[in-house]
Amino acid sequence: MNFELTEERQMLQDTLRRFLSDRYTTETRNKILDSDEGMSAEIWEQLAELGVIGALFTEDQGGFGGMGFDIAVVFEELGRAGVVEPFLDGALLCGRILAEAGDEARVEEIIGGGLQLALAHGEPTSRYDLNRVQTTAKGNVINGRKAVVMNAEAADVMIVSARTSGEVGDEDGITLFAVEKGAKGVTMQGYPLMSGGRAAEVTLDDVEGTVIGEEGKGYALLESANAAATVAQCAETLGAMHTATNLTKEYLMTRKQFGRPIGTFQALAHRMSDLLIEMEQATSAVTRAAGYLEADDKTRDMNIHAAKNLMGRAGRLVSEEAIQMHGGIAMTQEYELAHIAKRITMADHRFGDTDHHLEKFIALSAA
Amino acid sequence: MNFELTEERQMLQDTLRRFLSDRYTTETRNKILDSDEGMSAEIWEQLAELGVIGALFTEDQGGFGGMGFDIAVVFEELGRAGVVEPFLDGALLCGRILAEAGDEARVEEIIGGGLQLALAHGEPTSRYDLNRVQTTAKGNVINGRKAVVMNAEAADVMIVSARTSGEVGDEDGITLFAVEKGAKGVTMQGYPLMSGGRAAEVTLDDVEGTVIGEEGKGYALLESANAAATVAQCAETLGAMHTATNLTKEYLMTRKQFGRPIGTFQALAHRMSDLLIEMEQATSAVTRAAGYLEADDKTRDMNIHAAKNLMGRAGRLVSEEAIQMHGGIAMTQEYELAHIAKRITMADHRFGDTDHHLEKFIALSAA
Amino acid sequence: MDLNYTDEELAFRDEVRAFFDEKLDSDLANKVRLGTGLSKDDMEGWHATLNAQGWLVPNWPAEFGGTEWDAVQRHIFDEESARYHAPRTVPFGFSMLAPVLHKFGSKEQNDYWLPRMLDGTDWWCQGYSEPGAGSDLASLKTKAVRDGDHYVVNGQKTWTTLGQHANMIFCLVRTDSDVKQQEGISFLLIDMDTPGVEVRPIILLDGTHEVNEVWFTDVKVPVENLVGEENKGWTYAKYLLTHERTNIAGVGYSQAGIATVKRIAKSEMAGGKPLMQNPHFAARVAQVEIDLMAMATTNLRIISRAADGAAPGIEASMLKVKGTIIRQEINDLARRAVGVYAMPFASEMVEGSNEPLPDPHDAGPLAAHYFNNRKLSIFGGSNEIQRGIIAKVSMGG
Amino acid sequence: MDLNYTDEELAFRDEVRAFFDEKLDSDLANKVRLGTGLSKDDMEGWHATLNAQGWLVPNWPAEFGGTEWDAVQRHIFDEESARYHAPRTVPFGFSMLAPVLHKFGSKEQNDYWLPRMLDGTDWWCQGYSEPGAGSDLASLKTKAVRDGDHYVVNGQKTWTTLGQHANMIFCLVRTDSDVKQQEGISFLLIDMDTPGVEVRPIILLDGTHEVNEVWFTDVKVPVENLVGEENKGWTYAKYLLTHERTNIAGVGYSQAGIATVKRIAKSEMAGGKPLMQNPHFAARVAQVEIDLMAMATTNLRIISRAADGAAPGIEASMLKVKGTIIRQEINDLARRAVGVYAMPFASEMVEGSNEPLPDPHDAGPLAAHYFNNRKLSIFGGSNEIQRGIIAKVSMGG
Repeated sequence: MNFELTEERQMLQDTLRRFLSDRYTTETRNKILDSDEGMSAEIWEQLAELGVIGALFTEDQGGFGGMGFDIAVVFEELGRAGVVEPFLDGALLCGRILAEAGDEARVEEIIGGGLQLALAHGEPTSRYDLNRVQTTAKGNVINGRKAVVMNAEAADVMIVSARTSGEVGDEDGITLFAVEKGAKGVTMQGYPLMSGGRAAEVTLDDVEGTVIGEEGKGYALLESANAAATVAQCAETLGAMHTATNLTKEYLMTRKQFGRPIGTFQALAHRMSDLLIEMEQATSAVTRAAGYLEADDKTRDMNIHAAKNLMGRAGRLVSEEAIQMHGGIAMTQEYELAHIAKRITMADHRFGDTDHHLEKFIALSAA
Repeated sequence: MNFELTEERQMLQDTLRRFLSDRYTTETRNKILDSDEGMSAEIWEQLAELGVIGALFTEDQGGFGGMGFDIAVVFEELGRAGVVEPFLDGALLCGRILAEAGDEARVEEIIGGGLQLALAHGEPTSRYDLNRVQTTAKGNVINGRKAVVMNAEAADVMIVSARTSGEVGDEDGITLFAVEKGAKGVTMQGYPLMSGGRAAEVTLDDVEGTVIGEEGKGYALLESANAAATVAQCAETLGAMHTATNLTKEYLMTRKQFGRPIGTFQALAHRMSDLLIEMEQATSAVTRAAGYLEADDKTRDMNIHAAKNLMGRAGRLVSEEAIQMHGGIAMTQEYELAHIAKRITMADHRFGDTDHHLEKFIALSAA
Repeated sequence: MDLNYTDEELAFRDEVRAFFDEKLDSDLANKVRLGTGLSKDDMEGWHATLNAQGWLVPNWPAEFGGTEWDAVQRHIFDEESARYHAPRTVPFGFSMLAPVLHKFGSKEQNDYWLPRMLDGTDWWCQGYSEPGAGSDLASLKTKAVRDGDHYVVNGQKTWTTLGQHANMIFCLVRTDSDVKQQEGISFLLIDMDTPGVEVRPIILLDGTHEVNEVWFTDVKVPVENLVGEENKGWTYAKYLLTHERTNIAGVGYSQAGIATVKRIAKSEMAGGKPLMQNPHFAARVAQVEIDLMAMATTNLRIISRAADGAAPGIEASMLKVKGTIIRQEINDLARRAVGVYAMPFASEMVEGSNEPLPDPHDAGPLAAHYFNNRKLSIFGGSNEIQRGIIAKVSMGG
Repeated sequence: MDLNYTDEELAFRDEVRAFFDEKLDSDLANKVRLGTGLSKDDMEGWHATLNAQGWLVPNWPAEFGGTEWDAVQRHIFDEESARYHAPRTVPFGFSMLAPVLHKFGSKEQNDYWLPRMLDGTDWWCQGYSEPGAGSDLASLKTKAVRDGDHYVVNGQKTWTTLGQHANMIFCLVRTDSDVKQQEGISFLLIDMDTPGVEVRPIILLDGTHEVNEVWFTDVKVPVENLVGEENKGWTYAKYLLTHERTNIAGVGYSQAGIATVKRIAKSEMAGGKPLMQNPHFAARVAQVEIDLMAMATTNLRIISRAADGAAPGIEASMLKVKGTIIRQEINDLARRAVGVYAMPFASEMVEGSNEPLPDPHDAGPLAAHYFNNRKLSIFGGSNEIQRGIIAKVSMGG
């Protein structure tokens, strides 16, 4: 048992933290948020060069990492800096699917930073259930509607899930298709997201795609990529929570009222200490989820469910308390915490929320 | 709409509060707790004379009250003073059953303070479910085991529920029997209770009883008496919570540390204010449960479930915070708060706990 | 004690309902329901509707247009108002400045300003908070210096709600810097069209423009716009803060909010069943509902006592704290309920555009409301301030 | 990073398990499991068993009998110990006084007292707290006045755990009243058989006799029983308080506690089904379990760093707070789980009698434990004190 980062991961962490604290200021981010694209192609390329994407893939896949701890290191740093570029969806989630399906060419492009991807899987009535697919495909022709598809507008290729057999809730019979940008029959209603970046409602009307992996076997690819993405989401949220607590600590000791730093008032001091305790809990939850990503399915899933549930609870506490202890200033859009708090809260709406993972944890516990 | 006590109830409240604060001191109670009987016959008689029992019955039944607000006034005062004598079980719960069954003679004896009763209904595996009765009766002959029967040893008459038809979980087919003290075939394992008073495990081995009300129709009597008893339990707990918060307020302003009353330290001050807010909530919950005891079944039950759930949560907060804010002194048996805190907590184990009533509330809400 | 409405109270409720049925435009109600932001015209229109009915300023003395409703009637009006999704009246003039004028203003001031409030001539905003002062209100720095028959005002106010619509602002200003903080403050009425007044928007974290900074540079204010005596403004300010706290618990809003959550959760599917049937979600809803039932009764207990003359100080603080906790919890439930559809962010929609979000529940920008309503426990005396008051008063410390 | 045990660590765990399998008496383990109170003989017997194995004082320097286990090994031992329901060693001598003697005691003191601890000759208790001092430990009033080659001690200590079994007490006493509070304190070792020492029981709210008052009336203590220098006792006291906090998170106890709750909830019936299948109860258990999983890892992260030499001050406070919250939450779950059978109160059973309670789950007096363990967040530096430390250190205030 050992809790030290390897030298390589430590280096990656240091490099990222330095780069992002230099380049990814609140001002830079606010400009990106205000832009039509909701992301910066330049930042994407620079981070890809620094190895952010390569770290998410194994050597076999053309990367230099790919383990749970690699993912955690990368996304904790992206979360700390509040990076809005869609590495989680575009690179990790979609990249994992393609890598596991053996699509070496596209994975190489992803790692090089030259390919934008989107996963069009969730639907208006599927909520957080991975197995509910009503979109259908006959042969290569897809029809259906996909909900809140991250990075849809920018994607060169969209991975679309469709049911080729079975019932709405079956795991079997889901097939993944690659749909090229500009494919006929695709319409999008795009919008910005609370947490930055963009997504779209995607309607597929007789759209042609090419099968990824085996027909009817898409669920396994989705599940495995989803596990890695959930770890990444937890790590990203942990990073954002670090920023929120650091901003709050700083504020409490800078801001004075009635002649004293407000952090010396006992009520706030005690609440701050509760946040710090939950930060330790959150750190441990992410460590476990990352460390067991390569374990057997039950161990992996127990720890991922536990982590996402705990992050949901601790995240809510941290973002609400950080805002409350700041007071008015934290309510303004231009202050760093505003974006960070939205990131933390919106993370609860991705890959299953607090209750969803609690239920899954209970079910696995009883099994 | 009107939130003033009637003159009669105000007088009863004043009389009880004066009597109990004079006579029912911590020392008196500790003596009673240490006694073999776990109760004082003298206190029972004196309180009966003051009208504590009469207030629980309508004029038709020979009393002078009997409404939800009468019950609430009486039991809030008993709870404030931490009275351990079994008025809730012996007088209200059993008395209501007999009154509704039309047993005027026994009700008169109860109101006079001359009859001790016990309800032997719950069983080792029934938990908080009112309909689970495995004890059986053929004709008048009862066999079975009853769990944690309050006041069993002292009771002149025990009201025993037994199944005369139907399945374990049916509401129909439960019959109530009166079993006289010393009846053949009754064995008891008695013990003191965390909250004061005594109870017993009761085994019935070919015991003869006489039917109360109609055969097979005992459930309706139980349900109605149970509703009134739950209101009483909530009011009693509210009274105990008042005592807990008052003791805590006093302690916080008396006890000094680092040269200041500890109640002036902001962390404790803010936590105290949260307790006071919950006291208002608890007061309202009890007001509603009492005020709707005579309403239609759904309104009555919604408000009783809501109250018992809220009292479970607020009670836990108040008793735990009162102990924590006191520190070591509250851990000692001889300090008033020790008994009061146990009362509050143990109330969650009577007539259904926090979660039990939450579930019932949800079910009724959806209905 | 009796928890039921009397026949008279029921008749009053019918009257209120008939009014809303007849006079509340459904488009306007829908904007309120969705929380998509009201235009200045929307708000002024609703004020005019209420004024025509004689219900715009229930709490004013009858001579100036008050309704003389008792506490229960006011509660009924508030509750129905929320249930019908009627707009809330803008409180700065009607509920904040007016009581100060009634109590401390001159006859001329009352006669001049009050009718202008009622007929919509003036839109008032509030100039209390300053940057860096936070809860320490009395530390304000905006200065007013007497110069002949004018004051000259310099300084900055912040968190001025709806200042962008206002033509008048009432301000606390420092008129004497040589005495104890509280003793050098005056209460001024300032025309925002005076040269030197500048309003700058503050955009909140949900993208809305609700609050503003107001800057004063050599702004000339006629001395007749001083309320009461010079340097006694702190007394008037405190009166304003403690006097007028109608509907502080927000019971009606919370009831409407829970209804929305339940409606969503009955159609939103989770694991193949309506979310409302999920025991964990149902438990969250039930707990809040139970707390809200109790708070509604607490609110009635307290306001019915207030009608009898008892002081509502500490109780108002309790209702504020619990009321905001419950409202914020309901906002949290709402964002949970919609699942992935909490994520889209259309600040245009929040601000009143007609571009619909892709939300399948027609429930408005719920996540934005969740963030926006974090303000409830911060502005208007933070919950920490309220807790301090409760502890101090109740423990006599 | 690697969350798995190495082969060496697994081998060590097997060794520990083999020891418990062979040497831990099942009656003794059952008493621990039920929490029905251990007799003095029980505890002394277990100390002797551990001592024979060489595992009584893992943290001591090797020369005095320490095991030189690293942090992970100590964690494994603690975890298995809790899993097997082995008694906890009585910490006052082994973990509290001994480190002070190692660091500040004379060679003679170490040579004399340490072997007597190991072989059970002495049972130590602690004389720190005084009535009315609470968290303000340094305000202590018990006085020691030098008189030739003795000190004469007068005063009173309280909350002295297991003082009824002890023959020796280490005490903080005031030896100079004319200087700053912290500077006039000395650290004395007192034989409890000396005339003038009186132990009076304090009965806790669950009916147990765990703690005591210890009164001193003209008690003569030889000067060679002074540890370190006169008036430097505060330094030693702080060292004792911060140095030795093994197992402060109580992970093993919590794991055993959750196992008990689950066992009960699988047989307790609610609404015709095992309670464990009730979604609300299952949610309560799962939340605590998830928190405990995280805390177990926090604990390992922290102690593995401590082994590398990092200071465990603020982390120890964090583990104390979270650890007690979790343990108390599990106590609460346990009392909920048993339903109506939480109510019987048999203090005799808590105190080690054999009269069984009517509990159908063979789970011991769970409600009594719930109340007894309220002490966890009060004694040994209350959670409020810990929160103060965390805030102060982390914010540099």
